Amino acid sequence: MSEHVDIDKQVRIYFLVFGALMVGTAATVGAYYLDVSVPVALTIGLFIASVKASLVACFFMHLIDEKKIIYWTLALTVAFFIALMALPILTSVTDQVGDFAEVEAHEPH
Amino acid sequence: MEIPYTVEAHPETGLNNGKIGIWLFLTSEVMLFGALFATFIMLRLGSDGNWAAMQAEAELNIPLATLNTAVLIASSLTMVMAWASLMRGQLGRFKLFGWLTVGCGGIFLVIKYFEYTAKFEHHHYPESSTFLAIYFAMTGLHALHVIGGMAWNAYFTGPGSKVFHTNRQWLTDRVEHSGLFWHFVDLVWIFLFPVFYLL
Amino acid sequence: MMDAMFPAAASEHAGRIDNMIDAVHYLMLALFIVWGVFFVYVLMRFRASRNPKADYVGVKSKMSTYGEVAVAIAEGILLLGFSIPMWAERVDEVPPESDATVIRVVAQQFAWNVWYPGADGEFGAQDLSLIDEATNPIGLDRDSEAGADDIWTVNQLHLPVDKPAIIHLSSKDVIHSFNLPNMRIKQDTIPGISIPVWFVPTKTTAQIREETGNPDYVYEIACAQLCGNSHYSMRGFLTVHTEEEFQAWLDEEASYLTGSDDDFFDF
Amino acid sequence: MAEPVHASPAHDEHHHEQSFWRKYIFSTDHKVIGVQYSVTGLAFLFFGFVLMMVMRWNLAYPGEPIPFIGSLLGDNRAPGGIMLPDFYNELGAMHGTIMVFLGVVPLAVGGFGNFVMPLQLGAPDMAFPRINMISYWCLFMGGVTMFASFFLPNGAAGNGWTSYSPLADIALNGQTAWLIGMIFLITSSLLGAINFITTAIQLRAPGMTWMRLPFFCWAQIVTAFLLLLAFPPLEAAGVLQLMDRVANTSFFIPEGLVVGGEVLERSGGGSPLLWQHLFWFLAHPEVYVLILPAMGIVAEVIANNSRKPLWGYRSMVYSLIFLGFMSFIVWAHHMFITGMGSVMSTFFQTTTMIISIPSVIILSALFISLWGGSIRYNTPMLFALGFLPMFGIGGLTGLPLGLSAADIPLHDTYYVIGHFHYVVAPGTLFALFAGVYYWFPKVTGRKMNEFLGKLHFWPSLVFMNGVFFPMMIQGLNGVSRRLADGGITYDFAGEVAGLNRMMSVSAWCLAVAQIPFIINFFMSIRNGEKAGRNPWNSTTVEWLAPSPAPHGNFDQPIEVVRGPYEYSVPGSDKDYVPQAEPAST
Repeated sequence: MSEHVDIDKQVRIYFLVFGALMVGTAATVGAYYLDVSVPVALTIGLFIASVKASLVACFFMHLIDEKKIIYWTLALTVAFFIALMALPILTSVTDQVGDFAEVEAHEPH
Repeated sequence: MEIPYTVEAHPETGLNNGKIGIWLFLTSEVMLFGALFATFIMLRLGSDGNWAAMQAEAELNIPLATLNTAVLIASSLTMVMAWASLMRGQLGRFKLFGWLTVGCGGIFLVIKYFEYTAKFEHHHYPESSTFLAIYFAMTGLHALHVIGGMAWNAYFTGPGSKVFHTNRQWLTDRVEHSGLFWHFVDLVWIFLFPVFYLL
Repeated sequence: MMDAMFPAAASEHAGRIDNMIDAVHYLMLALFIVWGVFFVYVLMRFRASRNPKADYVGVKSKMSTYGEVAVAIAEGILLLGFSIPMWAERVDEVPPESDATVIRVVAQQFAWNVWYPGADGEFGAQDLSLIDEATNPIGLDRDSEAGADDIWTVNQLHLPVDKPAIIHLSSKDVIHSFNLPNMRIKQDTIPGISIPVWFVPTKTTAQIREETGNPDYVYEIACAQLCGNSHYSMRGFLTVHTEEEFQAWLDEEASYLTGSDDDFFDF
Repeated sequence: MAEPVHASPAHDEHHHEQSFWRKYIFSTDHKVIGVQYSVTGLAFLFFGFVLMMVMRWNLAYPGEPIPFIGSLLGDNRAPGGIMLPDFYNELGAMHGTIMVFLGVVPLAVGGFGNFVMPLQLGAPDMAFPRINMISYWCLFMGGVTMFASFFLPNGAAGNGWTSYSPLADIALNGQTAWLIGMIFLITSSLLGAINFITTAIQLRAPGMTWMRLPFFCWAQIVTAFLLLLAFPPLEAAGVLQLMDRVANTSFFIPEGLVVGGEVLERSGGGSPLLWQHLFWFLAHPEVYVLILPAMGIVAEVIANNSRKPLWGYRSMVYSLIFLGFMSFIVWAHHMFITGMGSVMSTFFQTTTMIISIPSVIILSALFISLWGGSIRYNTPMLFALGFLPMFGIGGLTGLPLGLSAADIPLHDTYYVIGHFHYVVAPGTLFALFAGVYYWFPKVTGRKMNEFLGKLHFWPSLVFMNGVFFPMMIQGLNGVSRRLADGGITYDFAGEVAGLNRMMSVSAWCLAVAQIPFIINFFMSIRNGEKAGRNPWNSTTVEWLAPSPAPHGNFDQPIEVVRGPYEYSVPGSDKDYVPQAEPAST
């Protein structure tokens, strides 16, 4: 970061972000005890986690005010990350594969 | 011989070498944990609905993990405050926040240790189920990162901080870079916590 | 062009796959010849002793761009015209099981267990705890509903000619690959899942022996995926019969069931 | 020499004396590290080659005792000198692993990348010299682990370099050591990649804009990105497989496996295909990690020895970047016959056909660059020229394998082996030899012997083809790969089994053909013809440094003023204009 940044203002932001992260954590745990259905819980949980992660990345890691070359590198990583995330889908969704349900696995004893 | 741009920023990119290096390292970390998350999703999708049962059987301790999340978030705050103190030129406060960060990492690991031993006491091992396998793989790798980050921070807070008097900018930059790593480790935990304990 | 190199083709789709491989090789050859001729000419024409002063600009024509576009078009044709439809036929257009010979093959280190449903056309249940390498390698439960008349063999696959064969492939231990070179069929067997392959054999073993002039010619089953130390010898046999011969073979196999359970040494 | 040899640079004397250890063993100088990488890479290439020669004995003469060394191998490998199939599998797996991860990558990326790239950029060193040193020592540790695994009680890993689970999960051989070795090698590559990219971004000399970058540097940058982003998934997969082996987890093991008649006591729930996806997510880009630096070397040597600019430099650079990008989304074309549906296979064969276009563009541009040149046939040029048709064959034979329908009979046959060996052996290796001959004067200050170089090239060219071309024929006949007896168990393979002897003899002759190189290499270090700064009259920046270059590289400030390949510029008095020399008006 360059020298002219008003560090006192930054510190105030850090404490605000810290508060928001704590609230987010509480909210995630709270939502868990609400006992909602799995898809809703997944959506809420991952949404809050993404918001928290963005807060960390943007403010603690200064991504909100970063140089172009780092944005480019991260954009590239995101592209390949998406390809990587396609992987579990490819592993589990193979339309040719039949089910093997008839084969029961009976463990001995 | 001097390597250019170790401290001062490159006029074109506006960054020094270390900053680019640490971000490149973090991109590879993104792909590393990404592959593990992909594995997690695959195992969960392929579990034929047994996932919730495996998770319940593993008896993860949610209050402890919540506490651990709070500890890591607090350590992120102290980390960034350590850097801010250096920016302000306050060596004493930097050391205070630096050791607080390392200490938070230590608390996190101690809690993690209690969590792990509780699992082992109940004979929940990585081999017991795919849930426990990926749980131990990911949280274990994360814990290794915490240890690495602690060592890094401890060096700059302790012996490394002598440079403050000769090359303050260098120290500030290094602390910023180790902070980036530390925040990334925190960021990974922010996903690990709900994914394993709550969802 | 290259048919002489391929193993004798004996399934309905084999010819089309061979033609496609031929076509790709024509494209490759054309490209290689164009590059080769250009290359040899350039090496002679522009050697330093003959051309002491190099030309700063070099080639000005757009020929290479046209060439690259042509390659792209040729690849597009191979892709859209041949490969994609042929693959879809392999994996999507599996004929109904009622019109086909349905068989299971359970691969293991280092043999192919072939499992026929028997007279009732239904497979019996499989129970891993019943597995005995000598007497029951597939873990067939003879007491299950459809299991009494099931037939299994080791390394001996028998099929009737001109009728689609659907083979459900699975594996007991590691990944193997079910390779029928004459049928242009190859499919990995992945433990934990069952994958169907299908093809229509068009030549009986007797016919292929006559065609090749080799009285000992056999259709072989090879393993194409490294599966352990005896991978190299994981050899099975496919015999293609006429419909009547196939029935006769099935009846004969079934007759062993009434006598003894042990049909391990009957091949 | 067209250019006068500069007097020995004065500032050498200002350097304080370093101890032998700091100077040559734990050096942070990118040139020393580059040489360390190169020597390690060459040594492992030789070792991997020896493994292959032993394998080829069993392929040519299955079941016969191995001459000379057979009795030395021990009863658990070759009782009575006759190779056991398990030992064959070990040799096969370790040949692949060593050639790829310990031979070509250390030489092409670690060696040439480290030595040449900073010089070409006009940089004093790498951005992180100490990380550079750690990266080499990680590689070294990985190499030691791999090498030592041969002496484990159950031998080295023998599950193919692909290490497919569940076989690799349950195998009793040295797979665990393989995984630990791989984790070292991956760490080394990651650290190296970070260093390369940072150096290229930050340490280019003034005036060295992106479009003035030599093609070799571009190739190294794209390669570094591939390593950086593709290797971590394999590292993750390696950790998971390690857990499968030592902690009895089931990441890659489904429920209900029966091994040797016994039900495997595992929780199950994993997927063998997951390993393949994670593995090929790296291993396809890895192919480009092998080939891109080779293309970079060939581009440098061809521009220099045809005395004219590269044709279509810009489109080559864009093709290169596109190639690197696309290489991340083609991986599953290695997995067509794992039970892939038509949607997935359509996607992956389409991307595979798309990725072939930039390769064709780069190769065509290299061919066309020769047109109008004034071609000098020295040893580096011969190897670079040899690369072009050999890589052409390797690339073209990829086409039928990339089309899923044509892949059915060809998959996992010797056609595949022939294909990728054409890419890597007469392709990449020829380019690497070109690089060794080309940059040898920069490393040692002396040129290698031309006669021995040619004696190295021509037999190598002949025997390389003698080894690999018959593989195509065997592959079309359907002979599977990784068969310990070369396929004689099978009737259909028997027809072409005789080719095995020809290939094996070619392989052993190929070994003999390397003798001139080895002699030349060691002889020229001391006795070679002295080379000045710029023995090849080259334009790029590395030739402005003294040969050998001192710590810190340059004895004059470097300011780049023009593109990298300004050869035979009209109106110039000599046929090359260095990149970093003020324009003569």
